[in-house]
Amino acid sequence: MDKISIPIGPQHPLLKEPLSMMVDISGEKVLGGSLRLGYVHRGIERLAQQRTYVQNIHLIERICGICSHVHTTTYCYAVEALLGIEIPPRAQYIRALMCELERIHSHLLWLGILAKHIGLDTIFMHTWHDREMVLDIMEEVSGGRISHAANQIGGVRFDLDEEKGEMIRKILIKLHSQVEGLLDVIESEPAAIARTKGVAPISPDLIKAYGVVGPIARASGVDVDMRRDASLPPYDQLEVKVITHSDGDAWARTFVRVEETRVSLNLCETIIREMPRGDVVVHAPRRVPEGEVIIRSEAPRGELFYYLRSDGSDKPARLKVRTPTLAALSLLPVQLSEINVADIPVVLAGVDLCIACADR
Amino acid sequence: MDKIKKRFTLLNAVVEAMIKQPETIKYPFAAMELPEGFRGAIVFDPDKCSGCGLCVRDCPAEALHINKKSREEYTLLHYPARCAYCGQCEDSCRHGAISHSNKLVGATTHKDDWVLVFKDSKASQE
Amino acid sequence: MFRSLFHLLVFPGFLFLVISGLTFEWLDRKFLARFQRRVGPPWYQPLADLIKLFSKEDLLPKNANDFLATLLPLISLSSVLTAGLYVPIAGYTPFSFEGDLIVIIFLMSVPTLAYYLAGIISLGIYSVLGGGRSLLQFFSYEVPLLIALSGPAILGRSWSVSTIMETQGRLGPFIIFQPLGFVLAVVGLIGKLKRDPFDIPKATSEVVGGSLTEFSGAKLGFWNLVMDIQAVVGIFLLIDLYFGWIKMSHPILAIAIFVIECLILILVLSGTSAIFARLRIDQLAGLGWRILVPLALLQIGFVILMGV
Amino acid sequence: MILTNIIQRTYRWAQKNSIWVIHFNTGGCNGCDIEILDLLTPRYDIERLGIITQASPRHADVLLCTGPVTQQTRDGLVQIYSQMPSPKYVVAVGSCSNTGGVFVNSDTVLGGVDKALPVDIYIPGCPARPEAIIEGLLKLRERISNGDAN
Repeated sequence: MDKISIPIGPQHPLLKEPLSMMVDISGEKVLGGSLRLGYVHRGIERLAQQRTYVQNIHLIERICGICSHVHTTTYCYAVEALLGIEIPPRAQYIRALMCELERIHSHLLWLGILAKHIGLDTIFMHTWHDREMVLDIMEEVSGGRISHAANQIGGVRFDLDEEKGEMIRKILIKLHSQVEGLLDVIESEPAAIARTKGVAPISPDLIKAYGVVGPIARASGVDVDMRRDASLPPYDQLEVKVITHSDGDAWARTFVRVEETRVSLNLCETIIREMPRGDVVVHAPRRVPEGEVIIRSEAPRGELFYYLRSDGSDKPARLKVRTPTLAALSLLPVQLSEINVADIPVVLAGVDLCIACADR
Repeated sequence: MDKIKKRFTLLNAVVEAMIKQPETIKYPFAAMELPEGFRGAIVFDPDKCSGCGLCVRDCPAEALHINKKSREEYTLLHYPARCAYCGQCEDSCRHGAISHSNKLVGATTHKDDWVLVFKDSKASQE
Repeated sequence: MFRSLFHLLVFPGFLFLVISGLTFEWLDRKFLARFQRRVGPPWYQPLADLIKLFSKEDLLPKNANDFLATLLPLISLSSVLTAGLYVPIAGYTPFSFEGDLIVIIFLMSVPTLAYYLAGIISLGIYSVLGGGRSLLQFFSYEVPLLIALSGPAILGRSWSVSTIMETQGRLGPFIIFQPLGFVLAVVGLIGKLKRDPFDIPKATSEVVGGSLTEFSGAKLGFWNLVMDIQAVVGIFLLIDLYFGWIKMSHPILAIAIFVIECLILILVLSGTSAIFARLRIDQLAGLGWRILVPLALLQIGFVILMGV
Repeated sequence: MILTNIIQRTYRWAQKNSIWVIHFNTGGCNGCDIEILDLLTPRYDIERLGIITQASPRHADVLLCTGPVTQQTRDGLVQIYSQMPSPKYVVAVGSCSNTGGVFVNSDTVLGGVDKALPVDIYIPGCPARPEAIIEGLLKLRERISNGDAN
């Protein structure tokens, strides 16, 4: 059969964000593919140099709408490290709570997208409905469903009272049973297993060669988790269970993400239970002394890396963000060979693309 | 036994959903419920404003604009179509003059009509 | 003359089939919505969709053959409407003759072939892919479907649907004798209608809109109508062949039973699409030839033994 | 005369009650996109208002844009718009696609969707809440039933 190239993107039902792929196929077999990035390049790193540290919080929140909070958290930790201030433990715990809620929301969202791509719309609807509970919590405590604006330099914007803590705990318990059900489905639903098991396996060597992080790496048996490894506060005081799987295929990625949701739910409960009392914010000056700093944290998609250099003014001299998706994207053409055309959605979903993160 | 039960989780969920009421909100046909802290439309208290312009300085989206003739004569403009609804102006204001209400900002057909003039201090004095 | 015209245009012809097709689409979407905890569309939704499509601009790619692109949905529509004329509805069949089952099966296959051609002539890359897939899928489901449908014909000793129904009046509904055949026929019908889990030719995430990606306006409206009418004709046929005609003292009671049987079958179809993931084309071919065909042959063997 | 009037009114009714939407992210942050996807899910379920998403631009009536228009996506946006059959409408969802939002002054961002296409409805918010999007689409329905289009 002749080789044909099918374009995927910039507008394609598979992609929620613009990305252009040319996939060479022959019949129903994929021979290879190439990527074109840059559609979502908004010049955020350069914009950040023109704006003050305070304005940058809100700019950086809009790097990505799904993992918005972890971006600002990492940025704030970076600025606070340069300023030499330590935020109160309660603020650290609230930041971590939001991070974990965001991870749950991101993973559930991802699972829904995967299910939608393989034609299981019911799972998409049910997980996204469960996800609404998480969004409800985040909106109730911070005032925004997607962009929470929870952080400020020197702490967080809001405090949790007993009543809200109780409400969160109630919702989390409800969510727990739903996630158990999802786990049952991905473990035993034959159609879902048939579509994901053995699809595009990645070996640990390849993961290390491409520098892929996050759930994809963990699904291939590479044990990295910045919550444990970078030990940003308050994760140094919390026990984080790192989920790994040895198969490295699409099913293993699904399994790892759903298990991580469960771990995050438990972590949320621990955080609420052990949350120390006290202030949630300390005063931070607007001008940041000269210096440079690197902060790493664990976003829902993997390691998030921030480099910040200050020249002593109220604007950063350089802000560099390395997001987990970029590494995963570089692995995509490798995965897009020797698979079936019908597996393209599974592979793409398995990577958990966040092009807004990758392009910035 | 447990395995068989797991196998039918999805079917169970589907049948349950069929029997139960749908989870859809009634929104366009009924009033919506927004939480207390939701960051919606900007509200402004002209009496408290001192015209210092801190909110304008910190706004990340250039949604606030101040036309200042003198200390007492100024106009504060707000462009809802630019606003990021981030709450920074509320944080930056030292007098509590500007804040978010939990009202939704409605859609419009002409975004240029949208500039909300908040305060014209000269006009208010006259 | 007037009677024939009434049969052609109103019942069981054009108007009845269009209305029942739209009703089927609404019921299907509503059931699916309820399975997914949603409210679902209002009753007039399919009608509004259809009228809206007729009011839209009709676009096609520059080099596409406009004449064929117009002709293909019309051919498909006329063939499914004709098939609808021969399928007894609640036992009422004005045009019955010996061998109409074969005619129905043949006419029901026309839309699939037209769908394939529509994909090829509209020159979009996804359309070509979708068209090719629909043909591949055709080869996978059609054989088990044909074998399964010949079960009632062998048991009824006739290729006429109304005769088969009469035999069922004597022997009892054929679903009792060939439940496996009924399941296979439903699976084949799902394949024919390109519904989830066999919606491979029009899988949104893989080939965008399948063959119909480049169609818009009235042509798309006709195609949607074809799919709906194909679905109701298929459902009526399965009900006729497997549940038969239960003789009732009152005709209204009989019609009510027919409607309830249809509703249950629609519920089964919607439920199937709600709980199954889409198969890959190789998995479908494997399922069709390795599992469905042997099972269908088994059922036929059983039926022949019973007939002897 | 009366007949054309009736036909026109029927068409308007149908167009109003059946809005097929295609969604294109012109370079946004995902926030509005997931809120648009949220509209399909049980809590908001816009199918009850006759709105469904379509994959192919040829099937769509409304182009839902999210995010600021970047230099890279502008051509794609115009191309998708040109593939849609008329009458067609454009809805800009979120502050970014209204005016550029927080990305104002960026070198690679052109600004709002109105820099490339005529926009019918602007929906503010960052991200726009699902309720706000529903309200905007209802406003669009009014526009359709009045027969205004760009």
